[in-house]
Amino acid sequence: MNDATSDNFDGSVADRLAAEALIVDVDGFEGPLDLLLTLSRTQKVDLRKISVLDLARQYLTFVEKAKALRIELAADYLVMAAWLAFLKSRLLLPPDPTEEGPSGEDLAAHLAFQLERLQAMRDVAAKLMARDQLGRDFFARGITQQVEQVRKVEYTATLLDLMQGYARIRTKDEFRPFVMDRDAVFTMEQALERMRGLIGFAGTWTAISSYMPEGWDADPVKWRSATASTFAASLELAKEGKVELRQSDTFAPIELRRRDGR
Amino acid sequence: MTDDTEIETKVEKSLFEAPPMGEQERMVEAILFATAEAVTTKELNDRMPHGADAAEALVHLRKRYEGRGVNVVKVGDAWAIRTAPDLGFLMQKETVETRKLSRAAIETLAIIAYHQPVTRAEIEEIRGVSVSRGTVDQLLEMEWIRFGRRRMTPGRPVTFVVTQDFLDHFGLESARDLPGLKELRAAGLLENRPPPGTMPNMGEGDVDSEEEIEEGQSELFED
Amino acid sequence: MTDDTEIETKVEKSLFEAPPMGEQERMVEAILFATAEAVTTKELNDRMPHGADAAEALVHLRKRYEGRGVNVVKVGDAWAIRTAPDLGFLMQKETVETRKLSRAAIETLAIIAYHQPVTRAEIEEIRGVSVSRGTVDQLLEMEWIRFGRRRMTPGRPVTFVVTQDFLDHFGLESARDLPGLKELRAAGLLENRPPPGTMPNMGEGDVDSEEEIEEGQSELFED
Repeated sequence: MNDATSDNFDGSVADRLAAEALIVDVDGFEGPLDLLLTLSRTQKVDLRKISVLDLARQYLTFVEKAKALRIELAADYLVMAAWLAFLKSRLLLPPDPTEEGPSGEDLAAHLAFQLERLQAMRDVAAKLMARDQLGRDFFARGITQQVEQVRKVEYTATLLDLMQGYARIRTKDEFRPFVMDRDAVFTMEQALERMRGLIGFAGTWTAISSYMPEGWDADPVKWRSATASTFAASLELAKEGKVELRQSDTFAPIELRRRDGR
Repeated sequence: MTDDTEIETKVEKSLFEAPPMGEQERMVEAILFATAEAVTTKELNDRMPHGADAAEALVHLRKRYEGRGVNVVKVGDAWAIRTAPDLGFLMQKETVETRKLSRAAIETLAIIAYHQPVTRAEIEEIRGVSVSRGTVDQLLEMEWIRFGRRRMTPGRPVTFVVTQDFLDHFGLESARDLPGLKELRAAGLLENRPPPGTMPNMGEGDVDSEEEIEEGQSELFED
Repeated sequence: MTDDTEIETKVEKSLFEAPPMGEQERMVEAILFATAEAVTTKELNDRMPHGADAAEALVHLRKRYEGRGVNVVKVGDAWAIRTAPDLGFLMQKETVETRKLSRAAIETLAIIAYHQPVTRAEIEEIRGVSVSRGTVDQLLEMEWIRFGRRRMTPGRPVTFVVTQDFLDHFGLESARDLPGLKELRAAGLLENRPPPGTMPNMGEGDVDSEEEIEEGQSELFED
């Protein structure tokens, strides 16, 4: 890097040379901030004391040069150039009290902060990489031993299981699967069977209640079951196309008739 | 790295003075630790500074690891650090899975317990289905049953009896303590219905099995 | 089933007689020697007999290996045995050619380590360029960074933090031990300072993120 003092306002020859050297290597920069950081080094001062105004000038000179040399700069370099031109004008012109927004000094201070922070990150990154590293300076165990997963199945049975098992075998002839006792249930199968036998005579509309089994009306539980299954059986028969159903009104008796010839 | 010169001077110096034995021990320790396979004495010497004596360092190191969680052991003509044999259990993570014994296994086990010593053919007759080899193997493996004496009938079939482990597991002092059918019925484990006449053996069978248990027991205690 | 009582008595017994500390030290030694990865205290306790205190055993073990060829080192909340760094020159054979990290990757890694938890946008703000997907992917793949909690700001962006592997690789006990961390913090260079005036939301968002950093860091430092 060529010498460039911080007070060469018009951009000395050295400054220009430095800028040109940078341009040749423009692909080597990781964005405008990186370029600014490199440029700031030419000021040879602590980053905290950097002259942002000088830096802006250096950067703009750099961009001008690049344009003159017809080097295409990525958009973000140009955005930064525009912003720095703005910053430069803010820093040079006396502050306008009517103008809103941050002052030129605030913006410059933030830029200086960004540069300092980036530099700090680079320094610690270098420190980090200079540390002793695993697999390079210190080493892990060469012969490793994996923890074996041993899966053990333990079967259990209780005395009760055993006795029930034995009881089951010794009594299997008496054994019948558990079923609900169905004395009070008139199944749909029963209803269907009964109705199939009767519908042959149902030429005219008859209430389905007349198909209820005999002797089931005494017990209300039985009656309810018989009603449900008879109704379900009627629907089944209607689905099969054996009968027609009708009901004149809600809750009116449902009537049934044989469906002829079809 | 930049240490080249440093190493060089070290090497040169070491021609005259090998590192102290304590240092050599450290070196052998680090090499044995980090190398992926056992290392021969020659290889150790090659890797250590000139003038070092790996064999001697190994003697010290080996002593240092005596009785520790890992030991320096000789593997063929090479050396390695290995887990102490008594701590092998730390390298295993045992997961125990409890599973309910299958119905077939329980029934087979019950028949053996009530009728021991009993042959496979007899078990099949009582259960009314053939007994799979796997079921018997499983019970044998669990050490709940074992082979009893051979039956002195044609073919000399093997018999099965239950083991002490079985008794322990079910908290029984002897197989004799297993409740008989009558007690099962009284306990509500059997349907409280008189056995229908179709099962003429039932009453007898009860007696039979009692007898058999007697027999089995004595066998169980004999050996 | 019936073993419940047995297990209980076992557990109870071991509550009173954990293995002697010397034995516990051997166990920790064996476990740490067996693996290349760092092992957490919890995992050690899980693998050791009930009642054992890995943390105490580690104190003894660490002392025992001081100045030896291999050392007991702390990595986050885990422990590992590593060769002494001064003996690295013996290990050329063991050196694994590590993938060369690009400058972008190294910088990104450093930013994540020092600013964690940090969002991609914040990394880009610090570096002044967009972070390529490949860079982050590479670091994730190396398991040096992982996703942290989402930031509670609009868009709920993901954050990145460094991993235990990262600490292990660079021989750091905790992220607190990162070189120069204190100085950077004192200089205010780890603050998330918003560009002045640019975005009105920034201030708000910042308060949130400050909180999260605090939280995230304490998380990292505590365990």
